[in-house]
Amino acid sequence: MPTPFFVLEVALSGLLAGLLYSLVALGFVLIYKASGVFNFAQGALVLLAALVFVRATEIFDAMGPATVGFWAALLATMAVMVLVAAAIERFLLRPLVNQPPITLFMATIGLTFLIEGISQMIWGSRVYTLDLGIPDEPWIIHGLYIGKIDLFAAAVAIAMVIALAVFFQFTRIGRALRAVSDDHQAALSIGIPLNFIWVVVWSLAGMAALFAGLVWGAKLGVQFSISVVALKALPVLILGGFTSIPGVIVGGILIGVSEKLAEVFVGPVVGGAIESWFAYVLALAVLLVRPQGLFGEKIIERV
Amino acid sequence: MFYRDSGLIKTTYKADRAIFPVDQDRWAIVALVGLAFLVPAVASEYWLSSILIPFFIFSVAAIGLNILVGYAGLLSLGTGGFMAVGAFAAYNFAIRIPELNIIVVLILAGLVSAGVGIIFGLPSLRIKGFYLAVATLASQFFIEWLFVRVPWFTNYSTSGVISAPAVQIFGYDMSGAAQRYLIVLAMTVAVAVTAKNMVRSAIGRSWMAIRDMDVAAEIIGVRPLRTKLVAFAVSSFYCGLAGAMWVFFYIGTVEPQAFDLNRSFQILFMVIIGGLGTIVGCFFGAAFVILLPILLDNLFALLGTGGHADLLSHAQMAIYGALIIILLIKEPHGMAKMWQIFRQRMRIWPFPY
Amino acid sequence: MPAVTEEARLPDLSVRGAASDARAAPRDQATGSESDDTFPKVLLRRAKGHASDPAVREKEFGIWQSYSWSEVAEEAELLACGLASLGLERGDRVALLGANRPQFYWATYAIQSVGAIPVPIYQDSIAEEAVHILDHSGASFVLAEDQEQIDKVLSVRDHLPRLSGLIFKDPRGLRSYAEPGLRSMEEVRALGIAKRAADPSFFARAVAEGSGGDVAIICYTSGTTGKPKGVVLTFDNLIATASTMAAFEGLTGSDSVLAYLPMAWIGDHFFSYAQSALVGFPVNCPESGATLMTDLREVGPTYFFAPPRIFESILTDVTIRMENAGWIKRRLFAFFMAVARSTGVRLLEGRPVSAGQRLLYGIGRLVVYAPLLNTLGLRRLRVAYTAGEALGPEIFDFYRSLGVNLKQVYGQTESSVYVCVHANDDVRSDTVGRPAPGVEVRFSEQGELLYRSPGVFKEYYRTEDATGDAKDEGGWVRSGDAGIVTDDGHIKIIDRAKDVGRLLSGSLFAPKYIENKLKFFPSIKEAVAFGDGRQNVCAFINIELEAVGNWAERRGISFTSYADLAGRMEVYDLVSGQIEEANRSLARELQLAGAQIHRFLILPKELDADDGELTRTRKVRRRVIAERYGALIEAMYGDDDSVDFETRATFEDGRVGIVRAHVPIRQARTFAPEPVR
Amino acid sequence: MTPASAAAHAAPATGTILKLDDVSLSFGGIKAVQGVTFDIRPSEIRAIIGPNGAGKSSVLNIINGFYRPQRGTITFKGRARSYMSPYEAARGGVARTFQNIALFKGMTTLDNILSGRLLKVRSSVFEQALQVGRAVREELDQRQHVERILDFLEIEHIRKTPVGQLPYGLQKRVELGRALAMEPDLLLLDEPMAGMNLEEKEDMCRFILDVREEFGAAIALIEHDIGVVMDLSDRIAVLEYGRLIADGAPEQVRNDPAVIAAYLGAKR
Repeated sequence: MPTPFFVLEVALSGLLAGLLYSLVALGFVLIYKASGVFNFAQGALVLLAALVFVRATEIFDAMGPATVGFWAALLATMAVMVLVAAAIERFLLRPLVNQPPITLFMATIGLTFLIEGISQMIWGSRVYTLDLGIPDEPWIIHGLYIGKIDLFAAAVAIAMVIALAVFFQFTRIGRALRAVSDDHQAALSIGIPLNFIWVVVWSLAGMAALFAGLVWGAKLGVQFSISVVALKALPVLILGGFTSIPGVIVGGILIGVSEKLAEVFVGPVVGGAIESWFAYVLALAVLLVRPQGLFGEKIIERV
Repeated sequence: MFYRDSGLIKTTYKADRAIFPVDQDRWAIVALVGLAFLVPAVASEYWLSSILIPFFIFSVAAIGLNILVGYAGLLSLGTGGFMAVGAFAAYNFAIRIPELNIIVVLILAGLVSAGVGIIFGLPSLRIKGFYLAVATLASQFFIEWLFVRVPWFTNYSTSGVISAPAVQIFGYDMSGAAQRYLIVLAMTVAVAVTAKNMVRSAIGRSWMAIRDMDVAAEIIGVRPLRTKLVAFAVSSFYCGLAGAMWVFFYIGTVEPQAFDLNRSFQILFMVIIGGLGTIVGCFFGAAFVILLPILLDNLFALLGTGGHADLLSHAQMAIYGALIIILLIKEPHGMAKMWQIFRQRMRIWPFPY
Repeated sequence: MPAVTEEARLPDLSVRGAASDARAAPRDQATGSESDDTFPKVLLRRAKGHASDPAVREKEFGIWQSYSWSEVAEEAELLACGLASLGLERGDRVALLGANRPQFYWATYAIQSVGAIPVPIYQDSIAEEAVHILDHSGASFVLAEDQEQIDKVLSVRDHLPRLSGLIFKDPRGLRSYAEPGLRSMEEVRALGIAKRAADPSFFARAVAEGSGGDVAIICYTSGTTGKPKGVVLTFDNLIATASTMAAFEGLTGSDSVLAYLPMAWIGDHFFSYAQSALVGFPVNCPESGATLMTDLREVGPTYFFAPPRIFESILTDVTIRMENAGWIKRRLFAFFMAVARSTGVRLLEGRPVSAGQRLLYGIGRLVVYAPLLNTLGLRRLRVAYTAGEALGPEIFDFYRSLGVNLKQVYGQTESSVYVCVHANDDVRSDTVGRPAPGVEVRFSEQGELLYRSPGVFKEYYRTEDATGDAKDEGGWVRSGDAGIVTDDGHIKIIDRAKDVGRLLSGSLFAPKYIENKLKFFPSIKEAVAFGDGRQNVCAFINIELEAVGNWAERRGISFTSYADLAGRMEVYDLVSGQIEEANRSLARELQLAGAQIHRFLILPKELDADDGELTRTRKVRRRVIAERYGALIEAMYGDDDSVDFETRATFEDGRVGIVRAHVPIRQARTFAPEPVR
Repeated sequence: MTPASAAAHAAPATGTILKLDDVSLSFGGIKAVQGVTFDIRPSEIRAIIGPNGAGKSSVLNIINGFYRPQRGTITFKGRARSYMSPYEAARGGVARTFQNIALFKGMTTLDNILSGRLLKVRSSVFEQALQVGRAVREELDQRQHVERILDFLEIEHIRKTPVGQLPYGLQKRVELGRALAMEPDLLLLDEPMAGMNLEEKEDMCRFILDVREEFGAAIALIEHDIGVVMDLSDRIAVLEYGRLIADGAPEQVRNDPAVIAAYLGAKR
């Protein structure tokens, strides 16, 4: 019989992992909310951001002190992500405006291939290490092992959500964004061009991707497989609801915790490695009860 | 330009609703299929085994998926899973009941896949759109996991990679490339015809009704759950069939990795590029997805950049992605639409479209 | 005006058709029997011999509903029995009011079977027109297509005491009508079933009673003046002409026609009923007027009649659509159309063509002509007719160069369609061909065309004096048209006979013929020729503002107004050249060479219907113009080379004002007669 | 022939095909329909009028099963129940059109109307896939039936046009066609003439009268054009705030003081 302490420890590690999923899912939600696009390329953006950051760090480290190099690289990567967002808006979203969601979805799959292909053409398939300067030694609190990097990730995720909440609530563009998610026509009447809004949203998603990339990269090394992590964000997404930012956090935590618990306590019974599907089946089970996810808006059909 | 259809009048509804109502189209397709059966006489082993056979198998899978996505409007990312079910079912039928005719095995495999499809289709009554798409991922991952982890399915093989038994029909060995090609072709024709028949019949209209406006579909008496489940069943049947053919006529081995998420996406690409809600588009899409890498390979070889296999495959990936985006922008309704426009142009030639 | 009998003594101008004896013409084998002297008899024989061949098709409910000869015979029998049980008797008239529908063709058989006479009425006639025909023909029954037609008849029923029954084809909207005598065709058919059960041999007896001398149909022709007259045609008239012409054109059972022209027009009755029955080819009824072009493409008729405006509008449509094509396609099209112009007509007429051109034309046929004709629905045409107004030579040649065997027909209701027709190897765009087989043609002193043939009508229904006016005891009919014979024996129709005059020299003066020649030039919009009872011919010209304006702009000639442009010497030079060209072509025509234009002027204002100078259909009102422009006419016949003039005009914006102008008068070059062909 | 005189011709049969008895429906706190009792007789044209938000559409939605009323009974063809599912309604012969056209945009006119006959299909998916047995015969029969409807509604020329490409007026007609294809005994028309020009309205009036004459269906329609309603209908029910305030022949309703006050008066 597992001890309650052990359960707690597993749950906590799940919680922290879950927040990382949230970070990736956040990018999905932002874009889905503002443009109705299911952006499958979010994982590819994570990979791209991490790779660019690694490269930028190398360049700036060669030029000056490490701390400056970190921030310079961060800024440079942000700039690249904004450029990428602008390019996506110009060459993908704009020509496909008014197309059905599935077409846009497919286009983002194409985008995934494009970004991953180009990234790997430039950087190859090797694993880069990414050092955030956070020691990889756990804190031990009352016998509980907590990875510092996990904690850092959690902090980043929560900070990001708060920042976004503030942004949406208190800035003009943020309010416009909310308007867009409700009604494109209404958004137009606010006077902010839709195209600009899309660039902003994709840039924000790029930022989310960057933070996710930093954390995942630091944990696992920057490599092709971190784009696959994005798939883990999908159950979080449907659990939380496609359009809810708080839902992303709650969904992430729920998925992370239950996944870890299931892995540890159920996995061995059925043959192990249930991590690959458990999150999905859980999300599916929730959907059957609440088709719009935990925090999604209820779709009311009018005739 | 090629059409001389004036004076060919339809005096019955049967003639009017024929799959190819224009006589010349009908002759052309009959000739094409006839030629396809003669291909083994001229084609090399490489062409048969590495291009044409997978082309037809992919076409079958694409038809299966298109029924679900294009006709019934149910976005699925779990095609690979259903193919895997078909593959493993066929394998198990074949080794456990060796006396079964291979055609029977294929059909049984399809039916098992259809059954699994129905189970995973059940949530579709409540779950819609992208929620459903993500939910189908559950089936994809679960099925993949199941075949890796439960040794019964692989007949307790230790390696996880197992060879399919040799194929015989009425005692004739069917393992040669030409034989395999012919049987795959015949199956493909059967799938295409039955699929086309369904989508132009009542069931096809029920699917499209649900797809276009489920509320209106209900008031004309379409039962949503039943209709969606039939779509899942038919779709999974075809996908399972494709998976079984994959094992017996293409690769010759059974491995779950062949039916991973990337496979699902690959098939989805075929459907989208070929054209949602068309049968002919599935063939275009399959040809595009299969031929493009080969084409790019040859192109790179021509440019003398051979050797950097890694770089090559990445460049291919990028070009592939870009082409998909370009195609979607140029013709969101896929290659089938382009084909239709081309035919229309030819019909009204020399007038502009 | 001299009596028709006197004219009969002018043998020098008389022309005879090639196969003069209609009875000698070969007939289709299925109907070869001499006893088939009425259409119901032909139908019955066909229903036995070719029972399952398609007789009539109709685009209805999305497909071409097809009826075989035996089905048609069955329907005709049931309708005949039904009508008889409603009291229809021999000699009664039955009006048909509707579009080309199989049921109306069946009804025609049915009516004729029982010895009654069908009277088709134009379906678009207003109630007042319809009431005249219904009243004059004394119809006892009306067969109408639908509610619209029934409403039309009901609105005037009070004026029609002899009308006892109204029968409709389409019950839509009529179920709640409670008019006495109103019933559906379906009910009549049901009555027919009952009648046949009671008297199974009724139909056969009734059909056998008919004979070739009986009246087959009464077609009312609008005529240019007065009330429509009912042309009475017998079975003999129609059967003789229809079978002769079928043999002349080599029609067979594998031909097909599109029945889209009004049933009340003799042509439709002739092509879609008489010849269809005699030869056995199917008749295709389009779905509606709106789908005509689609239906034409689907049917792809082999035997086709269309008035000039249809051929014109098809060509215009082709031109416009090709203008929107990409430049490669436009170049390709232009190139092959040029090939067609140089080679096509020669090939069609079997004249020698070099191997290279033959090859080019062959490629053209593959790439352009055949697909083009296919798209238009004209690919399978073997015989295409046009008649009525003159069709411009370039339009005529356009079709012929593509390989369409387009020919002119000249004829009238009174002649059972044919008087003259082009033979396949003997087509000229400016003539109506030679007299049709079995038709004799000659000309009166006034140049009026007279004809005699087995197809000549019996009489005008209940209008004996009109019959006497038109037809003499010898069977010669006055056509009302003036014509001439070319050297090679082709006939040209030049004008209405009453408009044709003589110059003082005795030379024939046909104003409309001259005017039409001028109007073929794009820069000339209208022309008015004068000359009756005068020394020579003079003409007013109206320029086409757009064409001449463009021409002037290209040459840097500035102008301020229409009147200004019309008065420019450069424009006079342009028009003068064209008048000379017209004169040159007139000089080649023996009888008209004397009527070349000597002097002309360009009117400073456009002739306008608003000013009463033209009719609403843009025909010149000679009398009005002669009055209003009398001074100008006199000036043309004077010696001055200009005249001052003012007149009232209605401007574009509706204002009425005075146009003052100094109008130059020009001498035109004339030519000595030089017969070419 | 005016619509009114035609309406007078075809006397509605007696008895009722549908009866709502004291039906109430609310969403959350909003009472959409309150204790409405009304009936529809076979072959009659029954109008439901009232200001916006009076609950007219809700009544139609209750009849064909979109909404489940909290109280009351629905008696359809003699069978009383508290709720009729859309499927039951369709089976029983209730067809309808929508205020905002609810066609299948990706399908042709022909397929849209054919889809109205899906309930008549007896052949199995298997037969359809192989095109054997009943499947072919059924398909051809249905086509024949639908072609008559196309002819009736004068939309043959758009037979094979995807409905998404059609103008509004024609889409309305196609939707009516789909409803007619169900061979309904009760036809619900939700604002069949909304957004139409005068000519289109006249056409639609003619179609509605002809539908009753040719198909014999009872018709319940919601319409804002009072002139049309008065001409067309045999009986008119007037709703206001979810309550039935008047019900009867056009003349009766026209002179009803409550109606004048609440509806007609308010309109002027």
